[in-house]
Amino acid sequence: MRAATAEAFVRSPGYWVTVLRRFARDPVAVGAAMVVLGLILMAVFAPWLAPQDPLQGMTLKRLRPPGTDGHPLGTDELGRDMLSRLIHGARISLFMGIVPVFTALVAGAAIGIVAGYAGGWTNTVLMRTMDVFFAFPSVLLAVALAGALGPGILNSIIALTLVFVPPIARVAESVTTGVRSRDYVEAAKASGAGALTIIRKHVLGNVLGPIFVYAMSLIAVCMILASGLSFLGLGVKPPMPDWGLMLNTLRTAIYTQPLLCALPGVMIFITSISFNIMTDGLRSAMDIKA
Amino acid sequence: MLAYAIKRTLFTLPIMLGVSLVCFALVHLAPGDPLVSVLPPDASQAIKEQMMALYGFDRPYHEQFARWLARVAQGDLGTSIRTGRPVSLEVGKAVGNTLMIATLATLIGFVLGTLFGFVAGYFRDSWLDKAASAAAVFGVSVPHYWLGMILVIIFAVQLGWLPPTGAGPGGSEAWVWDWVHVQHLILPAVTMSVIPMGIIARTVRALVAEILSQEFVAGLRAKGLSEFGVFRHVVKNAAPTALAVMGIQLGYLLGGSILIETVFSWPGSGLLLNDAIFQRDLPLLQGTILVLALFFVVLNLAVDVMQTTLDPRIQRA
Amino acid sequence: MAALLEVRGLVKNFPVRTDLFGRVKSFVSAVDEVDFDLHEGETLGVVGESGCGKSTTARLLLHLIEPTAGTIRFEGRTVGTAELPWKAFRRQVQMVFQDSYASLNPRLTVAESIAFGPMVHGLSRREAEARANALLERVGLEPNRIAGRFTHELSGGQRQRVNIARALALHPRVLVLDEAVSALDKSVEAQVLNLLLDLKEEFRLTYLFISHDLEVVRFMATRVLVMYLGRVAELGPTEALYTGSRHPYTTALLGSLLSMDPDRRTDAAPISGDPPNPIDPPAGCRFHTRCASAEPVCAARHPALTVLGGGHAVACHMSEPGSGHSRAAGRAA
Amino acid sequence: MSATAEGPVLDIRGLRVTFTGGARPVRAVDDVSLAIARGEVVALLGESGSGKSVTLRSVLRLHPPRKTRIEGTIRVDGTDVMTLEGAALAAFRGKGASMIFQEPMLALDPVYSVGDQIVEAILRHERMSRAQARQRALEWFEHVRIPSPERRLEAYPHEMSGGMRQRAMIALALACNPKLLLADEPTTALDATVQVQILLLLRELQRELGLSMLFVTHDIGVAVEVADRIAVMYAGRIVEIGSVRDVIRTPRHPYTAGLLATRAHGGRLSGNRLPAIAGSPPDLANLPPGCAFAPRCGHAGESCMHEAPPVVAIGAGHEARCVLLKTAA
Repeated sequence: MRAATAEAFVRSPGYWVTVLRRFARDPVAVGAAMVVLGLILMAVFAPWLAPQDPLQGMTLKRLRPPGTDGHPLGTDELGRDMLSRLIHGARISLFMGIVPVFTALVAGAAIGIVAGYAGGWTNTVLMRTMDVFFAFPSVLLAVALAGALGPGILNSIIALTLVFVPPIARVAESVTTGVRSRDYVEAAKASGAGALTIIRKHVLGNVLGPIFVYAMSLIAVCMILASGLSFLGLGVKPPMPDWGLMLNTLRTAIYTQPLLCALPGVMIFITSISFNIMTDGLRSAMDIKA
Repeated sequence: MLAYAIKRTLFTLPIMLGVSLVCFALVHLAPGDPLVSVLPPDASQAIKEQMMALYGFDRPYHEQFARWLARVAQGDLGTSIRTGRPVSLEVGKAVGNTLMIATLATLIGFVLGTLFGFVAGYFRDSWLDKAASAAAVFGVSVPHYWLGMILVIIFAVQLGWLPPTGAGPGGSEAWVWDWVHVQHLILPAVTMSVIPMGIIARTVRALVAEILSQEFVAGLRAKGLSEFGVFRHVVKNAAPTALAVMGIQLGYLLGGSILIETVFSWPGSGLLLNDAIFQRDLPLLQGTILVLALFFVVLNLAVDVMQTTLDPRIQRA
Repeated sequence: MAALLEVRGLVKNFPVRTDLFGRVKSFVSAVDEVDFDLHEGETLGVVGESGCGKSTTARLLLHLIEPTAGTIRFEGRTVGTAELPWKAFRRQVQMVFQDSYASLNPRLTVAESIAFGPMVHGLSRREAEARANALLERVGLEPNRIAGRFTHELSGGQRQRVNIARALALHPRVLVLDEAVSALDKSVEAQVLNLLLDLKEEFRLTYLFISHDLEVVRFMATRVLVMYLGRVAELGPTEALYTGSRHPYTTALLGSLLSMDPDRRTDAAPISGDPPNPIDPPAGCRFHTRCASAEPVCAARHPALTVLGGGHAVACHMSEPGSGHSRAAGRAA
Repeated sequence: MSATAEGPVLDIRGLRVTFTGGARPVRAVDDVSLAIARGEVVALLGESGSGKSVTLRSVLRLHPPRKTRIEGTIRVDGTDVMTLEGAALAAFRGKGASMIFQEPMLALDPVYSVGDQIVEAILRHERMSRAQARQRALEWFEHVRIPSPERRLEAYPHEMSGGMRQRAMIALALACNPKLLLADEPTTALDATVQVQILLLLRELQRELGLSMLFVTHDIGVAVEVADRIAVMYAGRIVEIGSVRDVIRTPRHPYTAGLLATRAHGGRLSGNRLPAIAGSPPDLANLPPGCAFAPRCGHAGESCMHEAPPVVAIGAGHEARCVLLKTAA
């Protein structure tokens, strides 16, 4: 007879539960994550949050300073309400910061993992192709592609995606190469498993985390780049409310309303620094030493 | 060592070829007629075809590429459609101007970045680390074109200490190293320096922390070195990587100067690129991008060879 | 007696330097012309110092790395051909690695790690997990307390037990143990060695036991293979080899064993220097640079493995009749 | 204040080391007292986590001060190491006592040549020119029998073989004529044929120079080769100490006896099993209240679980920490 006192089955918390618990103990990172969440909520509920129509201008009330009656953050060069435009701007600016990175994450991770696991010629061909795009400084590549394709949201997204595929692929390749030579992958091979099974069961679980965190760290860069493109007139086209574009159009007012023209930049800065701090927190939470 | 440098250089050639291909393809990526900006809208078909033949746009792509590559190899980047001057001339002058602010910015960024990085790495988890790390996060997070505007508002508009834009009296043609001109360098260079500052600080912090966790540091203490003596070893261990990051950052700044130069109207390669894009001057666009990208490739090569020379751990195979 | 596993002419060269055109300029000769048999039910110990190629041999055996040359036959069938594909072979031969931590996937629970192999070979999840639990119990771990845990929560000894259970999950006939107890503390090592002996009897296993520890090998092995710089130096039944070694390297290795007796401390090192770099190894007998009995013939050509009788064989010119070494017998019989 | 010539070179009393960096404080060393006479070699024997290396590193105060609490006294040739700070501590390290490490590859700076690292140590402690220091480094290289010493001085650590690196490490440690040498598993990472060479070299140098030596190892065979006395550690405490002969031939603590019995030694008939110690070493952050070895001990009684065992003197200089010996005495 089996001992009746057999202890209950113990199941340890999984990796990501542990990571989240560790992340939750870092107040700065949690604060940054709250800001990011707030910005996302602001973007989602912009039409309900914004006091006024972001596209409707009043020619008589142009370039009013913050604190003006009815316009707590003033009005822009066409007399549109700044607060409403900044709230609505979160939509397109966050979209432009996140979408290219995620598209690039899918493509780059696939390329990198295949190259890293396959090794040999597959690796050489894929990674040397990536190296060609790596040979361009990111801003130059984005500007060149956007410049060639012409302004517009879609073109910017294409350009930015192409900018971020090579770095993500390179990181994916290097972590996959590292995991591939681990003993547990060897052991899986020794048990007769095929490449796809090993990738699914042993490789992905160990490489997706680091690749994902790396991609997260690119969101801030992508935000700044996307806004930069709009700032140059290569991204979002007027009259769409985008923080980078607003920075561009308000530049003419730099002598008359300096505070006003600094506002969109403040939003970009807050967003990118929050993403960066959040990612740093996540990275150190994932750095679990046994 | 020399063998390694040669081998490394040879490995770079295919990359350079790829870069040239991308630059070439950019022109053909552009929608519309490449001559639309120079020809009057009512130009006759005959003139159009004549111009197409003049620029070689009527030939098949691979032939165009081969001819273009052959010319580029001889230093001929074509003629600017807008100014009619050789692209190489325009680019050369502009890159020189960008090099001035980019080098200055890299130096500022390197000095501050290594300082912050060492302080943060040495005093891990102390308030000094937190302050230095905060400065680094600021550097990598701030939209630098916006920071440029803020600095202009403060130092040019409000305080009136420094000029807001341009390269001084007479533009870049009349550049001399006197205060009247040099003061125009300050704001763009300082603005530009926050990015390398942030990146170098983060790299050095991680590097120093990693070095300090190694056993040989205990070995150095065990033989009686003072903390300063240990510090010298840490510096020598960190130097190859830190210098390499600095070199790469210079390349990024050169290639990414367009935003800063637009804010400050600095007559460098970025401003040239901006003009080329908006005036659809495709040969100029192509040439500028090619020169900047090739410069970056060569810089990477130089950094790699330098790192191998400095670091005895790397096998010089 | 027919061998269960026959290894013939196994060679592995790792390229270390290539020239401008990608041609190999120099390589590590990790394993060179290694032949041996593994008999059903025995424990073949493989000993040698770092760089001698013992771990590479293990990995070649399981085809974890591609051999430069050589064949492996299992029960007379050539492995890796239509006679016996790798996947079928791997059901029969499993491996336990030295680093118990690195050889378990940190993202999988203990039960998932053990159940992985059986599921690859067609068992359902439920069946595989039942087998995992049974094996955990068999290697001395309580399934309820261990099965749902992750590797970093276990001690080194527990992890190595899990690795053994994982290797047994396919019901293999041969277990390759690559320094499987080397990273463990002595008190835990003894437990694991006892466990391995029990399992061998219970499951009628055959072991290839690789270790740098001569005492442990003497305890575990029925026959011993001594390797030096990628080559077989000597092969023989354990006690014959430990008490009557014929290769000067084996003698030196045994002479390096510490006495454990305060009144009989070692007073002279049997050989001087370090093992040479396996990149561009010495020509001829690879041991001649450190051998006190080396003569010109030793540098000129490498000695053949000479059978001495009683299953004892040695690759040394001194034991090879007619080799030209002054201590060898004059003429081949 | 002055050190008498007869006093011990190393005198550790009541050493207690607690690491406070983690979630819970970890007591790595608990109430360790140990004295080493001039010219004597003591081996500190134990498994991983027993506190042997922590004890050794405490002598040079190498633990990060912000994350470590050290109590007790350590005297080296009369100098109270615990009171040394800053420049005085640095002057003591490498001169009063010096250390050799388990992995010379990791313990030497990878970007300096080995010669430069030795010269640096000499110049740190001796008033001499660079050329003189280099000459002395060369002499030490010859002394530890490194072939073609001039060329090897220029080598970087990764360019040397394991045995050569450990010889260079020994030359570095002895270059300033310390009175006490601390050896932290110096042969563990080496191959068997090389281990013997290094052990013989250390023994020879120790005799020739009249060095006192604290030698940490997990290998009883190594301890027997080099030591005059052996101190066995378990879970941060010395559980048995005595002359090599006493400890090896008449071990009194159940742990020492178990460790000796468990060694696979000599030919055994197949089918035999090793007399293993059950269980695994305890978690230092969560030690049982009584004897730390009690959960694994075949002789443990009720009192072992609750009371810390006393130190019992068995013979001349032979002591063990076990309740069983008390009742027997």
